[in-house]
Amino acid sequence: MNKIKLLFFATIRDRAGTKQMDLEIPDNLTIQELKDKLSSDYPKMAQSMKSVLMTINREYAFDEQIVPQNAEIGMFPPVSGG
Amino acid sequence: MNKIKLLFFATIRDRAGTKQMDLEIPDNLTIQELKDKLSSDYPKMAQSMKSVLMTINREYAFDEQIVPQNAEIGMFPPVSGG
Amino acid sequence: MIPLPTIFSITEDEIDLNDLLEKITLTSSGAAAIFTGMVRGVTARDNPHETVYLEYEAYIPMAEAKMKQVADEIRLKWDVIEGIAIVQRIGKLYPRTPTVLIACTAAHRDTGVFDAARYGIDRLKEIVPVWKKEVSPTGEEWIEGDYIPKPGE
Amino acid sequence: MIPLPTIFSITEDEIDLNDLLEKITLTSSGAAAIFTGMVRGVTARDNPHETVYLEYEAYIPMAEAKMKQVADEIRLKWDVIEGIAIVQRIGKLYPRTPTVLIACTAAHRDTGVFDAARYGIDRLKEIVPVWKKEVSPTGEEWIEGDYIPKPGE
Repeated sequence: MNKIKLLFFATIRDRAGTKQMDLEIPDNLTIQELKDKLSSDYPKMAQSMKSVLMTINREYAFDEQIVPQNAEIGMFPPVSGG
Repeated sequence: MNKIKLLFFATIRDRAGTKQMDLEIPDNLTIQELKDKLSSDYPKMAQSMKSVLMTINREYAFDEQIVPQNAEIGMFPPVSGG
Repeated sequence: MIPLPTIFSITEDEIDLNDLLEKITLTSSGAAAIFTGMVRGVTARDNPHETVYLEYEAYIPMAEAKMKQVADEIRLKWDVIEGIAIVQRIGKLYPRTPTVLIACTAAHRDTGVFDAARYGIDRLKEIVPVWKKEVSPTGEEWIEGDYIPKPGE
Repeated sequence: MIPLPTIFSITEDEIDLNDLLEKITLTSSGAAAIFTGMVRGVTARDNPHETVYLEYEAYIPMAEAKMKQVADEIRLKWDVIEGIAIVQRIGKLYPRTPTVLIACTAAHRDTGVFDAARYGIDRLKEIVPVWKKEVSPTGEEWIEGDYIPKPGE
């Protein structure tokens, strides 16, 4: 198993109802599989999964990427700073 | 006669040796005639007259323009602010 | 060789333009282009509305890393740039308050220093993980951008 | 209708960017482009040299009138500009000191606000009667521009 830390921001945080979550996931899960798992485990988050940006250790990630061990995963909508 | 005030800046002031000068000039003198008069009355200023910018009452003037009564005439090199 | 100053920070404090300009001015610097964004109290374009305040949040360590990346990208595109400052203020910010600053210095103004600052703010709004929630007289709403960064971008 | 703030001044005092930005920010302003020029202590381009200080002088009343004209020209070209500040510092100014500032505000950054600030500094260097004498380790010399304003310009 892989212990990861999830960080939620903005709309995603509102839907998740929490800023962060520690999670154990199977080894070699992809980002897409992680999103699918979160959608099914936390139905409130399902509608966020289409436009969510995912980061692995503070870099933007793609859906096919494998979640590394002990990763810090960020989840948020397109940025709107400035 | 026309009593005017001359104001000198930068290199022109250095050559004139003064910041300003009150002068009586004939009526209806043009800017070009004023420059000619200054060149002959103040030989040190003659070499400044080619590239000098002339202003009448704080507006850029042209050589054919008549010097109005009691004008404030500015004389200076191309500007270099900033 | 003096290292080129690069400042990037997420802060809750007021943005001090005088201080930031001083910090990115080398003895060879003759020109600075500075962009600041402010909270609009009234917006006329698109969906006209009023704003009571904006509440900013950031994924701070990633945001600072991405600001450094923006600075690196600027230096790659305009190698004449001397100092760079990129600052995003977060928290609850009211109309007329500066929220973000991008400043670049160079020896001369005709070297791309304006374009560099423009690029910096455009890029910040694409990849730096900061979000704002708008509180208006009628409710509150998260503002979402529309840029999808490429993986590794 | 709130009058649009336009600041123009020749001053011997330090240029306070924070204060000037605050003065030209309306509640509808969301973007500011600010240019500042600083005294270079070392210049690499063209004729490489060192500068101990610059001494600025101005034909003050005409310079302020021409700054107002620059602001008017900016507003004619970019009618979205909200506030404008144009400040030239004069006197003896040492390397790294800001000497001039042009700042423009607008609702959004994609409205020409960067171009407006760029135009402002270019135009100031053409028509605003200010001169600088450069004092270097080897002597002193008046810097002369190369623009000849048209009559009435």
